[in-house]
Parts: sequence; structure tokens; C-alpha cells
Amino acid sequence: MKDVNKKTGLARAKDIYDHRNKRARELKAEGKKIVGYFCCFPPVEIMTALDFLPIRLLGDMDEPITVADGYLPTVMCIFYRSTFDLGMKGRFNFIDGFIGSHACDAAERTSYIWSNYIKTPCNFFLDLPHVDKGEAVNYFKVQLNYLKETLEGLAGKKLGIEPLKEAISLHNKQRKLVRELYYLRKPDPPLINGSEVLQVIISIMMIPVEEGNELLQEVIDEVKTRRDIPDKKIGRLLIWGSLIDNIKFTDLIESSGLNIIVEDTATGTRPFWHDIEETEDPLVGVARHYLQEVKCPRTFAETDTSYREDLENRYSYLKDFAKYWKINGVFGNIIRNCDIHGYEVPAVKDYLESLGLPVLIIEQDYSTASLEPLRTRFQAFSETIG
Amino acid sequence: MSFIVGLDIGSALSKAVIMQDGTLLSSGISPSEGNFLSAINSVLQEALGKTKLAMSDIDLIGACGLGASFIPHSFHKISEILCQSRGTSYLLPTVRTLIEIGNQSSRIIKITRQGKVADSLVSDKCAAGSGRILQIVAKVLKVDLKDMGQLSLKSTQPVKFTTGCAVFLETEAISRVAEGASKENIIAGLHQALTARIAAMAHRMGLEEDCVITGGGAENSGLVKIMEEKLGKTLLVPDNPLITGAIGAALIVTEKKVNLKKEENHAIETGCHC
Amino acid sequence: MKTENKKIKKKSGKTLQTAREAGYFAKKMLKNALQAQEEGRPIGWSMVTWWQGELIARAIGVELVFPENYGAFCAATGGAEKHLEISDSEGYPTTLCGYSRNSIGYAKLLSDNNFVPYEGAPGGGLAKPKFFLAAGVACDARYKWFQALKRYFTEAPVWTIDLPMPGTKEFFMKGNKELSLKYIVNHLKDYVAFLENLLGTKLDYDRLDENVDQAFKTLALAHEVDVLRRAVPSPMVGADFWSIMIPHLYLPDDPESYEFYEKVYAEVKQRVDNKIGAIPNEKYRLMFAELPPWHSLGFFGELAERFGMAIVIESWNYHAILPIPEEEFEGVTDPLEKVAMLTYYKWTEYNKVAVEYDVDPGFFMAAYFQFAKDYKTDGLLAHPLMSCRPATYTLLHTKNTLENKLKVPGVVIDGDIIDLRVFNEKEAFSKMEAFVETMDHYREERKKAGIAW
Amino acid sequence: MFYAGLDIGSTITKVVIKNERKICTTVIKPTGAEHRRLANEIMEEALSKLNLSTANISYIVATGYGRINVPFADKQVTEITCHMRGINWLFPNVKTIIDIGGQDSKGIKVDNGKLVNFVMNDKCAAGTGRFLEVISDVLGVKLEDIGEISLQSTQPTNISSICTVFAEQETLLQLSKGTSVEDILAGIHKANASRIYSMVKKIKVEKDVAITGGGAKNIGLCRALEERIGFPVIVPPEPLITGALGAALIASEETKKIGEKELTEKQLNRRWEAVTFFDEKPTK
Repeated sequence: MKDVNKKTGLARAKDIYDHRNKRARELKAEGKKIVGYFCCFPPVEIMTALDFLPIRLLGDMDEPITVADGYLPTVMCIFYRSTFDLGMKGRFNFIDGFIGSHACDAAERTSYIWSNYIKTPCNFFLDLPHVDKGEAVNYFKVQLNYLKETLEGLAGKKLGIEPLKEAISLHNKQRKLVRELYYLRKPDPPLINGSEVLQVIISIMMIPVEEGNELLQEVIDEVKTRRDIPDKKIGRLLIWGSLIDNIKFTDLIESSGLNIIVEDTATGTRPFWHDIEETEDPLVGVARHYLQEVKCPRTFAETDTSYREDLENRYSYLKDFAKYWKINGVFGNIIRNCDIHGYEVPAVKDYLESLGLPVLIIEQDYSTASLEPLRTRFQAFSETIG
Repeated sequence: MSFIVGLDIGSALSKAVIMQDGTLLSSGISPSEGNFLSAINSVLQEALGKTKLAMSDIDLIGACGLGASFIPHSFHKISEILCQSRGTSYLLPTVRTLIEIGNQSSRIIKITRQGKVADSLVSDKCAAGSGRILQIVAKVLKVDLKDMGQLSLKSTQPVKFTTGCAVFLETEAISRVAEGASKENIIAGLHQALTARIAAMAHRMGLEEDCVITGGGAENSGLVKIMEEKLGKTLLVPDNPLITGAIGAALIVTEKKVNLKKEENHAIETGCHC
Repeated sequence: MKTENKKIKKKSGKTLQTAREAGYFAKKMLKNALQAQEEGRPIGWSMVTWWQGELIARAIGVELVFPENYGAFCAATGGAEKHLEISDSEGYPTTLCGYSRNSIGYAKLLSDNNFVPYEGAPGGGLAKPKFFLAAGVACDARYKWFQALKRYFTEAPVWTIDLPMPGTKEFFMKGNKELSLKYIVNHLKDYVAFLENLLGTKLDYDRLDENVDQAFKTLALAHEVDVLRRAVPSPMVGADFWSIMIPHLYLPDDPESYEFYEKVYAEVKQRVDNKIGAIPNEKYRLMFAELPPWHSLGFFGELAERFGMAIVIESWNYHAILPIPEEEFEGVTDPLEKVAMLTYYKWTEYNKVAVEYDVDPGFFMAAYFQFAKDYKTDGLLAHPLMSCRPATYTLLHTKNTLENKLKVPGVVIDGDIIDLRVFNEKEAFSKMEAFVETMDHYREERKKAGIAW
Repeated sequence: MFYAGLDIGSTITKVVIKNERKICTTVIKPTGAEHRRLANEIMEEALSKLNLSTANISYIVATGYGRINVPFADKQVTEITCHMRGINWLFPNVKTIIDIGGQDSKGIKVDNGKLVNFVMNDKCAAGTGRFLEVISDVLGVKLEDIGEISLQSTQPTNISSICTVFAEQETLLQLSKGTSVEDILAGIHKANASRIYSMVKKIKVEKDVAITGGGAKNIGLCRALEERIGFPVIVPPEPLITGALGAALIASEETKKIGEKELTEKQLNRRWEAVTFFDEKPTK
């Protein structure tokens, strides 16, 4: 494992980010089975506990979508069109298991279509209730059981309680380290910039959890002590909305007078912000966590109160974020055709502006080719802050 | 011994053919230049002239294209997709997939052994995917449309365009020139951008051999080459890729003539705008 | 805007007398709600939840109106444009569901006019809701949209009624069906508690039971009409269906709906018995995928005239449920359980077909494989909806697989349920003209493949 | 003290030099491909009109899409902020600004002198000055005349294409159908206006509304927009310079922010020579 000229910390993260599937392919060669999954709802704990390497299936803003157009309409979420396009082009041809999920319409329908055209030895569609109360948790736990059974089939062994508990605490440790990393952005300027964090987050979604935790620790130690920290900028930015998985995007933002401080996205805080409660039957904790604690507008929140209270219920965590990190501007990132975030836009604006935070909403095309025109928007936004 | 005229009155070019019992007698091509009526007359004259025929000798006219409604004679209007497929398989019977890069739009048409349409896909929302942008950029670079193909083949590093919009592409081309990018690289980059869009359509349809490319774009060897790379298929080009539509119109109207006896209810359009 | 100049075709393409009368039910829903408002009875704005939530709400005495249906209503009467513009200026993305954008715009106007429908609102407008009945099934818009509407009705709660949507393979995993039904029933109990507490009245389970039976009765009859439609030539067309679907989709528990379908059945049966086709010379039998362009229904009339094309069957999700085998009901007494079965069976009824043809998902797409055979269709007319995108996601997939597995070709005509800009009639016709050849070609292909009908 | 604002747009470059009280001079020139050389020339021209030397200018702000290509600017600011500032200085009551540039169009919301929201279209030529430029070319009418001409229209034609290139074709078609240039242009303005409106309505159009940028010089377009908006709009006397004006205003503020020493330092370090990596041959 250890060798002298092995990259560490940020350099290592960049390396993994640049060659996302390299480690997976290596481990595959060593006989490990790889399971790819959609969005942050299929529990990685179950995969880890069965000795699989879970990897998050992402799109590629640099790769023009071509093949997918034969299967998915262009009016669909561009991120999932891109992900499917890569799948059809064989980018993920090494995975042994495919776990689709009912994260949103696009994820759901793409999951079905994926399993029709991209034959993976084992695949499963994880249904996820839209409500998180009452019987919903039990129903979701039932679905998790089917996921477990299916993966046990692939692993050729049963999932024991102990291994699952171990996996949960390993991933909880990862969550803790990620939060620690985010806290390093409290000072102004932050100790670590958006592109660096993104590289780390993407990396830990592509390698085994132990390696991920080791990487996180390296990065934290490195960042705490390094001299060359990011420049001070006018904007301390909270990003809310659709995910960002390409540093060309974060670079563009941070070269427009804005420092990215915290990302409330599916490649940001969302998968990591809460630990899984360690329950008697571990699946209970897992079910509760993914259904109730992974913040995403795809899960419906009760609204039997006034609109104001409703906003408070749904977004108070953003207020906490803003307070803790001294946020002075919010970028609402909407990948074109993302309905679940699209419907939230006026509400989340109402809420954040009531906190005195300016909000910039951009519907973007998930393509590096169409990034540059956004520069003026970000610069203008930083001018509204400063 | 009836003489049939086929007309394809496109936004850029008007084309006419004269056919007799399924054989091509003559053809004519002239730019539409916004005056369809005069373009129609001149292509008709050109085609008639070559055959020593007069309008009075013509039994039937079949027509397609944007400007067909300007035809000052009675004619049958036929969908461009049908004309393209029938005309192309007349010239190249082995065609199964047709890629037409026209001035207004690009089309992918799947064709049956009988030269009939099996499936079709058209880009018509905006000019980004149409051959029009070739013209536009040719004007910017002051090169002849015909030479673009050859020039692009000399490219060392194709320019990357950041916009899809044909109009902005023009402006972007201008500033690339200013930054000292070579004509070759700009044209090659343009071809890249255009073929990417059309390839995406082609993928959507799925390609069956033989693949044929027609329309103005087919005369551009550079474009065809990049398209072949992008699709991983060899593309056949008819000797005269411009008149496939007109031929198709003539052939289909001949079939219709037969049917006409059966179903009288078939409407005959007459140009009435002039 | 292009829409201003574009004339809306009055010609509806309907061929059934009963279809012409069906408009009564849409108006009835709006009227009843406005009346309920005057009498101070509770009104709910509801999604189509495939009967899961509606039956219970009505049984406890709520008048329901359906913003979805109102969207179509506004589109057909040309009143949508105004609402869409307001939704845009409120900051909602223009890519959202057109129906939702329509009702968001309307909601803004309603709240600005302190909850009195504005002068000249289509159909007299939707009355102010006491609560919202959102749905987890089918698409995200169906709960996000009502959640968004709360912005304009601050004290009206939103209840999201959920439905399991497992994949086909997962549906057949041991015990999933039973456990899913258990989930739904308990979920419905919470819903009943929510209603009782909101309205301060108890649910009369006997009344619910009657309504549920009435609904099953109506739906069974509506299904019989679907069966009649297998006849060649087709006794009715899509334009008829989109009118007659309203009673069974929205008001199956209303005795008037049943009476209505008796009339529909009689009219259609009479045509079948006498081999009368809905259109003069039926040459091509088409399946229609997704919702029609409400603003240009005349288009279908012209397809019939020009090419002899008849729409013989439409999207599975708007049709009545297939009959549930008697034995399934053995020992089932709780009306909530019947409701759960009704909706869950509807959404999983074509999973067997999905397995048979090895396609996913079972809903939305698998039904077309059954339809293609039962209705002897020549092609699929797919109508991707820019403003109902989720319904569109599986269309290309459906088209591809139908062509590959059954040699039934598809044509894609971009359009919309509300926004006129997307629909290019001229282009559509030239596509359809070419599609005639495509269908001829595939008829031959089917013969060769031995799947002729 | 003098302050300069330099707005390098996609088609036109503008300079405003002002002092504390008023605009001293303005220069408006077509933007060539070589921003850097042009930036220099046009500054020289503006200065010579006032017989000033570069040393007299305390602070220079560059804006517009060519802003990064001004080697001697002390600060770059986006045209969005600059238009807002310029208009706000001219018409303090304006809440909504519609900027119709050659290469893009923008909607800007102002709330007592602060930029609160904006939208822009730079993806597609529809709804921008380019659209009108292309059409006027086809019709062989001078761009500056099309507005007036369109007002003569009795029945505007319906231009259904959104894409500029197709609208061009449609125009040709109309021409050969014998439709009058007036009616075509009226149709074109209608189409362009509704395209622009459907963008700006996303930020709520509130009184007062000002139109600026090259498009504002087109009376036909302004009328068409007023029709869509439903009430009259304000057009500044010289709509082209509002960006440069805003830049000059920001320049004077910046001057006050920074100390004497830093100021002179800035002035000394300005690189006036027209450094350019562009090829020297003019392209036109």
C-alpha cells in the first residue's frame, strides 16, 4: 500500500478526480466487485459491508451528449442524459452491479432505461417514498431489504449484522471528516477553495471508504498547515440546488470575485451532513437516515403550517449554514430541466432574501462548452454583493 | 411518352429536372436569392432548354421545398422527406440511410429497399444544425463555399466554437480571425460543430449501410470526411447531390398520376401568390 | 408572440355524440366547487391520484377540483397564456409542467384578488382551496407543484399521498406486493386522520365503501368501452376519448358518470355491431402516446381526412383499470384496502407484459405492447410534451422497442398541452405524410416476422 | 478631476469622460476585432477633444464584453452594473432596465441605486441587435431607418421563426410574396420585442422602465416593446453611452475610496501602448 512517491492530500485528490475510474478498475483487476449507483440515496453502507466498491455514477460536462439522444429526449435533465450517454459509450463497463434509484423523475426513468440497454450482471431499482413520515420509513426499509437480498446474490454471501454495523461506522467517520473539511472554510478567506473540495468529494465517491477517510485526513492536515490559501474575495458563496461535478465550473465561479464556502448539493454537504444513527437493527437507522436526513427537495416536507413556518421547516438549515460560514450571497444552481429544484426557486428565494441574502439563480446546460457566457453573470452578482 | 418535371425550390437553390419514363433527361440549378418566381422560371428554362422541350410538352409537375408555392403552373406538392428519399435511392439504389444537409435544415432519413421512407428525423428548430452556417462563415472568411472542404482538410488544430447560434458563430468566427486563427482551423472547427449536431441526430436514428449524404453539405469534402470520422461509416455522395429532391418529386408525381385515376379526390395545388 | 397570431382550431375532431356531451363533467366540477364555496363547504385542489385520494376526500364531503384538468380547460379556451406569463414572472422556470405554470399564474391572480376568481377567468375560475391533495405517483411535479402553490394560499395545508413505484423485477420480488399494499393502507389511514382533523368531521366508512363500489362499477364499464374499441374499423377516436375520460378519471364515484358510460357504451356498441368506423376511410390505426395538443385538436380530424389515420387507443395512464380478478378481493372488507388495491393494481397492471417483452418500466410503456396487438395498430404517434416532460422520458424508448420487438413504427411530433409555440402543424403534416410510407414498410416487416395482424 | 468610463461592446465602443458634475465628452466608434488597439485610439480621441493628457484622468473603468482587453483600465466592471449605474444617474426612478445590445439583451432590476436582479440572453441572436442587423441587411434598408419605416406599417406580418437565420428566410419569402417592407419590419420588431419581453418578464417588469443600448435607438422596437409591456418606456437621449457613463461614475467613486499615493501609482503603471496579441492587419 505505502510507497514513497505516492501522491498525498490535495495532489492525490486531484489525481483521483482526473482519473475517476482508475482505482475502481485496479481493484476490479484484483477481483473486487464494483457497484455503481444513482444519486445519494442507495446506501453505500450495504455495498461496503458486502465488500463491494460503491462508486457514484456521474455525468461529464466535457463530453458532448450523442448516443443518449437515441434513447432519452433532449427535454430531460441534462445530467442524467450525460450519465446515460457515458454508460452507453462504455465508460462504466467495469461495474458488476447497477443500483438505480427513485431520486427524481429523471433518475427513476433513466434507471429503467439503463437496465434495458446497459446489461450489468446485477441491477436493482431502489424505490423511495416521496414522504418521510409514518409508514414510509417501514416501506423504505422493506425496499432496502430487497436491495440487500439482490446484492447478497451478487456477493454470493449473506450480509451479517456486524459487517453492516462496521460499514456504518466507517461511513459515519467519513461524514465526520467531510464536515471537518467544510469547517476549514469558516475563516475569511477560506482555507480551502471550491474546486479543491469538489475534487476531494468526487474522489471519496470513487474509492473504498477506508482510502477515502485516509485521503480526507491527509487533506485536512495539509490544508490546516499550508501557506498558499485562497485569495480573499467579495463574495462568500453558498451554493444550493443541482449538483456540480466539474471544477471548470467552480473555477469559473471563483475567478469571478466569489469564494465558494458551502455547497448544499448532492455532491456537497447533502450525503454527509448527518450521521447514521446506530440502531439495534442497523437497517432501521439506514432507512431513517436516507429518507429523513439526506436533504433534497425530492422528499416532500410537511406543510400543515403557514407559508412562513413552512419555509422555516424546509430551509432553516440554510440559515444555520449562512450564519456559521458568514455567507453573503447564494447561487441557486439549476441544471436545466431539474423539476424538483425548479419548483423550489421562488420559495427558497423568499426565504434567503428574507435573511438579507442576495440570490443568483442560473439554469445551466451542464456543459463546459457553455460555461464561459456565465462569467458575466457571476461577476455582476459579486458586484451586487460588494 | 409523357414528360415529367420535378422541382425542388429551396431557400438557397432552386432545382429542376425533366424525366421521361423514369429516366433523367436534364436538370437545372439556380440560386433562389429570395425571388423564387424568377428562380423557378430560370431553372425550368435551363432544364427545358437542354431537352429542346417547351412547357406545353410537360404533362405533370411535382414539387417540394420552401418556395414551391410560387410555381406559376399547376403542380403536386410533395413532402421534402419523400422526395429526398425517392430521389436518392433513384441515384443510389443501395441507400438505406440518408443524411441531407440542407440550407434550412438537416435531415436523417431511413429508406426501404423500395426507396420509401422507413423513418425520418429533421432539425428545424434553429439554424445551428443546418448547412446555412457554412454559407455564413464562408462569407466571413471570403472563401468560396466550394473550397471550404479542401481548406478544412489542411487544418492543424480546429478552432473550438463556444456558441451553437449560427449568427453568433459568424461573430465568433470574425474574432477568431482577429486573434489570428487560420481560415483552415476556423472552417475545420465549424465543421466539427456542425457535424457534432448532425451526428447526434444520426445516432438517434441509428445508421444502416449504405449511408448517403446529399444536399449542399455533401459538396463539402471536408465536412463529409469529418462526418465519416464522427459516424465511423463511409458516406456515399451522389454525382449531383443537389437534385435528389427534384428527381424524387418527379418520380412521386408519376406514381401519383397513376393513383390519380383511382382516387380523384387528390387535391392539385396551384401557385396563387403571384 | 407567435401564439397571438396562431388561430386556435375550433374543429374538435370528436365523432361521438356522447363525447360532445362529456364537457358537462368538467364544468360540473368547477360549478360544484364555486357553489360549495358559497355554501361554505370545503374545497380541495387535487391531483389525479388514480382514485386513491379523491374517493376518500369526496366521501368525507370535500368538493374536489383538478388544476391539471383546469390547465387543459384554459388551454382549450385560450386563457392559459396569461397565467403562464405570470408564473414566469414569479420566477418559476419556464421548463416546468405547463399545467402547473397555468395554475400558479391563476393562483397568483386569485390571491391578489383576495380569493375571488378574477373577471372572465376560464370556466368561472377555481374556487379557493381548503387544502391541497398532492400525489407522489407518476411525476415529481405532482407534489412539488402544490407545495409551490402554498406560496399563494398560506394557511392551506398540502397532503402528499404516495404510491410505491417499484421496478418490474422488484415488483415481483417475494412479498413486495403485500407489503406495498400494507404501506398504502396505513398511509391512507394517516390521510383520513389528516382530513378528519382538518374538517372536524369523521369519515363515514359505509359511504366510502358505497362510493368505492360505484367507482369500480364505472371503471369496469369504461373498460368495456376500451374493449369495444378493438374493433376494425375503429368505432371512436382519440378526440372522443379525451372527452369521455373525464368522468372515469375524475368522478368514477359519481352515479352520473356510470349513467354516462352506459350511453357511451350503447353508442359505441351500435357502431361496432354495424361496422361503422369513426372516420370515413380508415387506412391506418395509430396508438397515441401522451396528452394531445388541446389547442389544436383539429389536427387529428385532418389526419383522418388526409391520410385515413385513426387514433384507436391512447396512453395507458388515462384509461380505466383492467378488471381485478374476483378472488383477489376475498376477505377484503376494509374500503381503504379496496382503494389501495384499485390504485396499486392500476399502476402495476402491465408488469406481466413488461416481463413478457423484457421492457421496463411496466407503467407508461409496457401497455403499448399489449395495445399494439389488441388494437391491431400500424404505428405509434408519440407526442413529447415540452411542459409535461416526465411523461416524455420513456417515449423514445417505447418507440425503439416497439419497432424492434413488434415491428410497429413510431413517429415523434413535438408539441405541447398548453404552449402553442412548440407545435408546428405544417411540419407535423409533412412528417405524417412520410410516416404513411413508414407504416406501409413495417406492415411488410410484420408479415415477414410473422407478427401480422 | 476627470474620470473615464470605457464600454467595449460587441459592435460599438463608447467612452465617457466626466468630472464631479457633468459629462465632459463622449466618443462612439464601431468595435473592430482588435479591442486593445481601439481602446487606446478611442481614449486618445476623447482626451484630445478636451485637450487633456492621459495624466489628467484619475481613474479609468472598463466595461462591456471587451473589458478584459483594456490594458490601461484601473478596474473592470460588468456592463450589467454599469448600465444600472448610468441609468440610475440619469433617471433615479427607473426600476427596470432593458438593455438591447448588439450581441445580447438584458433585463436589469434596480432598487434605490442597487442592482437587485438581472436576466440576460447571450445564447441566441433572437432578441438582440444582431437580429435586426441581419434583417435590415436582407431588406437593403439602413439599420438606423428600420424603426421609422416600421411605424408606417398597416398590417404587420407574422414572423413565426425564432431563429434569426430562419426569420431572414421568412423575410425573403414575404418579400417575394409582395409584402411591403413596412409590414415586414413591423412584424420583425414584434417578433424581436416579444422575444425580449419573454426574457425580462422573468424579473417582473415594474415602472419606470428604461430601454438602453443600441436597440433603444430603434423607435419601432421601442413601440413594439411598449405594446407588450403595457405602458410607456423611457429612452435616454443617447442610449449607447449609459454603460460607459456608469463606468465613469464608478471610476469617480473608486477614486475617493483609494488614497492619493495609490492613485498616482496606478496612473504611473498604466500601460498606454496598444499591446496586442492580435494580428495587426485589420480584418474589415
